[in-house]
Amino acid sequence: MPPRRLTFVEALVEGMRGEMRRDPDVFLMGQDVGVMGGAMGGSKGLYDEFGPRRVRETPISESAMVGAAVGAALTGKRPIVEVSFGEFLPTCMNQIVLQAANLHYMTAGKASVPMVLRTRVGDGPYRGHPQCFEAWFTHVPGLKVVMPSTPADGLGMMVAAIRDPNPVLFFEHMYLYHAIRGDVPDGDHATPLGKVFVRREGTDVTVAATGWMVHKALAAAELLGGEGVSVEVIDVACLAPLDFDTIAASIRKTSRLIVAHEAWKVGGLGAEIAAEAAERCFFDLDAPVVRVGAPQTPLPLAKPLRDRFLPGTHDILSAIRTVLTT
Amino acid sequence: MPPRRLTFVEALVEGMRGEMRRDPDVFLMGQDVGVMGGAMGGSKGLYDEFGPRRVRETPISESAMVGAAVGAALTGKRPIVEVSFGEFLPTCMNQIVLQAANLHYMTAGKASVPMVLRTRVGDGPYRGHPQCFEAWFTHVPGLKVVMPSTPADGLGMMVAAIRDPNPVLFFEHMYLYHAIRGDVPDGDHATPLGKVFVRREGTDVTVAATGWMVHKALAAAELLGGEGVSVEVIDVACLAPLDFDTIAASIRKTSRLIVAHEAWKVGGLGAEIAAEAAERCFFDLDAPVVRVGAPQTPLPLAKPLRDRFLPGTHDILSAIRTVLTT
Amino acid sequence: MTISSTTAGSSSGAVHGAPAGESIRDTLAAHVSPDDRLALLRNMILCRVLERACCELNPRWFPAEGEEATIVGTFYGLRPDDVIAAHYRGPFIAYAMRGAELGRLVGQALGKANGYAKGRALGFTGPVELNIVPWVAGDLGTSLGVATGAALGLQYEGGDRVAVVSFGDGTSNRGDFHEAVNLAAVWKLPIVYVCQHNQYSISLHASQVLACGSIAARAAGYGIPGVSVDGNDVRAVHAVVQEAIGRARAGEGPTLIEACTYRLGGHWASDPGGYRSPEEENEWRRRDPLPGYERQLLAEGLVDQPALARLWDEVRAQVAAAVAEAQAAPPADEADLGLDEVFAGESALANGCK
Amino acid sequence: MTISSTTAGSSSGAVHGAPAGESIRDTLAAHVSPDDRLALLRNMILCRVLERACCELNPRWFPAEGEEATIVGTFYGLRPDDVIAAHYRGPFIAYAMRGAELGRLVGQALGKANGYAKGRALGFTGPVELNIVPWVAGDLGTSLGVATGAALGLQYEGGDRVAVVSFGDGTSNRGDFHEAVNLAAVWKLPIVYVCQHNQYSISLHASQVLACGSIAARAAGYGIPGVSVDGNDVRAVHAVVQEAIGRARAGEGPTLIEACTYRLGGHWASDPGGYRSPEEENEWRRRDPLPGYERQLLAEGLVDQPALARLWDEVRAQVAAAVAEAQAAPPADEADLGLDEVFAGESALANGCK
Ligand SMILES: Cc1ncc(C[n+]2csc(CCOP(=O)(O)OP(=O)(O)O)c2C)c(N)n1
Ligand SMILES: Cc1ncc(C[n+]2csc(CCOP(=O)(O)OP(=O)(O)O)c2C)c(N)n1
Ligand SMILES: [Mg+2]
Ligand SMILES: [Mg+2]
Repeated sequence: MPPRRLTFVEALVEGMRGEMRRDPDVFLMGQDVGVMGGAMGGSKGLYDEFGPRRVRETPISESAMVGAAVGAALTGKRPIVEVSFGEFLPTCMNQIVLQAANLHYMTAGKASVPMVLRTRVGDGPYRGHPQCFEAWFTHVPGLKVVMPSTPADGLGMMVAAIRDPNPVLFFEHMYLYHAIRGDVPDGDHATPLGKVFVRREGTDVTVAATGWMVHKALAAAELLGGEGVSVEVIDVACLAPLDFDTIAASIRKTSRLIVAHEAWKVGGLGAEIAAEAAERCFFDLDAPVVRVGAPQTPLPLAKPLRDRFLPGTHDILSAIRTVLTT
Repeated sequence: MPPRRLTFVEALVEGMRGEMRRDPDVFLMGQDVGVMGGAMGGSKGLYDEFGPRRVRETPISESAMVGAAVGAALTGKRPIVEVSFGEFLPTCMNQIVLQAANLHYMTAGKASVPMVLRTRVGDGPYRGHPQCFEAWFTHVPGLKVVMPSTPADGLGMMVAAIRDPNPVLFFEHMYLYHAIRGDVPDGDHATPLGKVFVRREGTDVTVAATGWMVHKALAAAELLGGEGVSVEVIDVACLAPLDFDTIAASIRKTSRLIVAHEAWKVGGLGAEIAAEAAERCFFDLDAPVVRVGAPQTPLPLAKPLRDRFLPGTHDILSAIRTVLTT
Repeated sequence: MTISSTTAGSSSGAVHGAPAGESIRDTLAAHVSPDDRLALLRNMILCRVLERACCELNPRWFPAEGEEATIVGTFYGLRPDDVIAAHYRGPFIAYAMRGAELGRLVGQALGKANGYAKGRALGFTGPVELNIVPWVAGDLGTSLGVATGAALGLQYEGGDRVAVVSFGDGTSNRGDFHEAVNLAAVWKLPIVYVCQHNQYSISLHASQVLACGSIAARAAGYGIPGVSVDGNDVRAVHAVVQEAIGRARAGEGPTLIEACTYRLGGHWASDPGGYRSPEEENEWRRRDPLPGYERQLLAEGLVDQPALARLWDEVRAQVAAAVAEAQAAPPADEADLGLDEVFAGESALANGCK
Repeated sequence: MTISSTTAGSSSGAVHGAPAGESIRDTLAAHVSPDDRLALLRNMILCRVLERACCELNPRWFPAEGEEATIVGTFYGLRPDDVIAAHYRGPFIAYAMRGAELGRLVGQALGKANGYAKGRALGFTGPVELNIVPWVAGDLGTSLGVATGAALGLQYEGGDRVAVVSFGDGTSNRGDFHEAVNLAAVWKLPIVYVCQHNQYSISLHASQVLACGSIAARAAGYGIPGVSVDGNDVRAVHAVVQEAIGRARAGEGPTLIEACTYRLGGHWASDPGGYRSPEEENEWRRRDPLPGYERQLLAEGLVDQPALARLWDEVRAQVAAAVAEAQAAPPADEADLGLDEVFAGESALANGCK
């Protein structure tokens, strides 16, 4: 069968649909996931197919929703709980950080929490709720944290996340939702968690990026290709546990590293990757490690401010030029 | 007047007492802060002196407590709100991250939130609630984050935090509470926020540490002094905004950096400091930057496990030996 | 006018400050002065015209149509030194009644430089200096804690200022609602909580997320008065809120009021809807509070048709001017992200709620 | 026996599944079989002796003395396939009644390797495989959400299993209480919430943090039955909980029960106290549920003094053996931090609540 082309959000829904068909223990809960089809179409068609028992509308009670997923997972179910936007994660950190992450370890392996928490992040078409708090969760042992950047990975990582016996935080970038369309494999396709992916090979500099920034990095690589600069782009689609080995292998080849994400630069995932590089790849590096991220202001609303705030292709370009000339 | 010697917790209380005497708008709220004198004696004597209006008992409602501080600060009061233990911060992240941090910027400077959120963290004598989540807050613009390591700074930074027109998160390390005694200056003593402090000068390697780890780093420095190794120890008493310039100046002198904290190594404050070093001090460094922090397991309870889990003097020693021999 | 008091949990014997009887409230409502009656009308019209303009200009604006009686009734007649925190749906009229400039508010909804937040915050933010707790983040419920804290500030300083906060029915399921109201009850804070109960949280009908029917019933769990009022009757809402304010000023603590109304529009302006029946929408359109109130005032002889037409024309002109001002204003200044305005300096402390 | 039903919020007309009348409960309580009456007694004695032993061994243990009737009455007589989540104060008897081994529980309280958590978690954690939701973190209230989720899991799979969760009076002020109970009410989950109302949160008397007097009054805000019961009367507690379980099994949804009792000891074992009056403590010591229940059974002729003495001796011996086993057990294995047990492998899924 030829591969189908889906938008990013269609691929996510497809991943959930497949698993819900395969495994009757999989169900979805969240606000407006039913008749409305989810914020931004994020669960379109699922209610029609699976009905109110498996596509459950919740009150505005993020902590109880996530707690409900943890508890249902403890009893062997496979809940997917949706926090409509990542901005609301601060209202349910207790369930994520103190319960979901701890249960398996603290019970000496007797409990497990096979749940997926999906949430929408990043600057999107409507500019609402764009906060990117994913770095917080990489600091907490026991959580898997993913942020796919392509429809194929959106589907494959959703399938893998649902099948994973651990709590997986699934960050869905809102810009990608409708803007990106791509081939997705058919059938039973699970993308392994715990890996980063080399999206474009190169020899002069490595750019490790997440989410929308992967696409911006690819655009920068394309532009620089014309100037004879060869950029390797790594998609950090799984933020935790972090597959630094693949990044280290790339650094051995290119001797230069840039990390790019949409979240605030200070204290972001880029810090962890740069720090690992400074420890494990020190003698392989020929230039400073440059981080590209958002500046230290709260996230402004108006478009001109937002555009200024968001790290873009030009920031990656200038970071690359910097590390190539030092 | 000769300086007085106080324990760390006495110094904290002294700082609050002085400000409460000076400024009638300063008040304290939290659980058991009254008759009981606060968890671990953290507000001893304040209720007797200031009574129930200014030393307020709260229900177990961390989000409302912190929200109450934000709101009272908006009306010009100077609340100190106490979340008994840092482990409970996940229950009130929304107030801290989405309200306190944002209000000044988002109102174009019209609102300000002069509040202090104090909380107890780190491994203490009772081994309860030791989680160190401080790194999360350094990722969020608009928050000042401090963790003093000496009685003098405990007092001086408490005074400064209360006077600061911004939300200040004040992390109090429980081990230091009763274990550390030191001179504190008399009177109107405010330690400026936004600075790190060189605690011991050295020429061979820089160790930047927080909280209890500062003392472990000093112990390591002492031991190595006997072997002719000169260690500079920097107390990162203010985690955000981060005074990296002082760390950079130290690196220029020593060419070697170690970062040590009790929080998990992955995604901790050490990542930010190491990443800054990898970007701004790349050509000054002669060796990999080594981070010392907790391993990637949830925080275990039993003493043998806890002792194994906690980064210690020996970890700092071996990190120093590593960077001196590569 | 339908007002019912909920003094639930009486078997616990612990309901404090039970609300005064209906008679007082009926009397209050009936005795709203002619000037106030007209002012309520003008503000309801202004709310409708202003919000419609914002919806036209910004498809992501959240329509308040149908909820004007609740919003205006709640926030009309406060003292300038009282503090307000308005629900994100339809807050501009609350700000305008405190003196906020319409042109700057519309600018705000458009993210223009003339907006009170210079384009930084969500469009609903109002000027703090008018004792408005600004709406700066999108997480529902959290602001209830902040408003409660503002009431704590007022109580702490003595005097008789009060805080009035509104929120949605869906929002009452957030833990922050529970913690905030309980704290206010325990400390007897001078605050009035008004639930703008429009039956929906986005696509979900209240019956899907609330098993208790009445949000006022929750008051029993805090030992405070809970009052349910017809949110489409502006005088009833006003009377009930004013009565609660009276208790708060007198040191008798908070009240939880539920004003039952309906969101005639979509969740956001361009919401395609489809999750509720046309019958239901039509039924509530029939009960639209604005024509209802107009008919009432016409019947009472307080206005006649020509005066009414003039009023609408005046308000339309006022809003048109505000829209023109906002549209002419420059966009938010991209050169000024405000990196140096993230932290307050000492001088900032002169600002804030007064 | 004092049982009062709170069917608050009736003016909203929305109270679902109102509790059956007192008569049924009185009947239930009166008809606890002789075997069960004796088992309740034995478990209360075991609770007291076991918890005292833990307090002696670990000064940071949280004494449950005085609350035995509430704890035992709540968790006695459940089906093995029901799920429980016990409050952190006195959970061991609840675990023991499900079959947990005393020696391993005591080992747990000491952080020994033989404990169910291998020394990793707080001492209160019990074995998951006995359908116990483990207590793994110290933040109060959060576990209510998890227990509610377990009830969702049970409902989802069909059948008639239920979940029973207990929590403190102070904990009922956390937002998580509100969100969890509301969710359970809306979804009619098979769960019983039992508030172990011992009057205190550490040093704070309930009256300082709860303005409503009765926690059962909060049920009105969720449209579920709220019941207040004498928490020092083990049969009353048991009857009320069993009645609520019956409703839950029948698909009628959750119940909120408040069992009023008293913490005779300190907050932790070595708590110097001093924040409450000796009169109050003495008054409640007089109402100690254990001697009270003994007197009752003696009066009913179910035991005599020698049998009672034998019972205590047996239990003491049992606990002494458990203590000896725990003390002999090796400390938690410092070589095994369990870095490879942070994430579950595929095989882990065979574990968990069954
Ligand atoms: C904590 C949180 N969860 C979810 C949302 C997404 N959301 C925005 S508006 C809304 C509906 C709010 O319903 P209600 O409180 O009744 O107010 P209304 O929109 O009806 O005025 C939701 C769920 C949010 N903003 N915050
Ligand atoms: C979220 C949270 N806040 C504060 C604490 C600190 N704390 C531990 S026990 C306790 C008192 C709990 O009171 P209650 O719920 O009545 O239970 P009890 O101790 O009386 O059994 C408090 C405040 C905590 N563990 N979690
Ligand atoms: Mg609503
Ligand atoms: Mg208690």
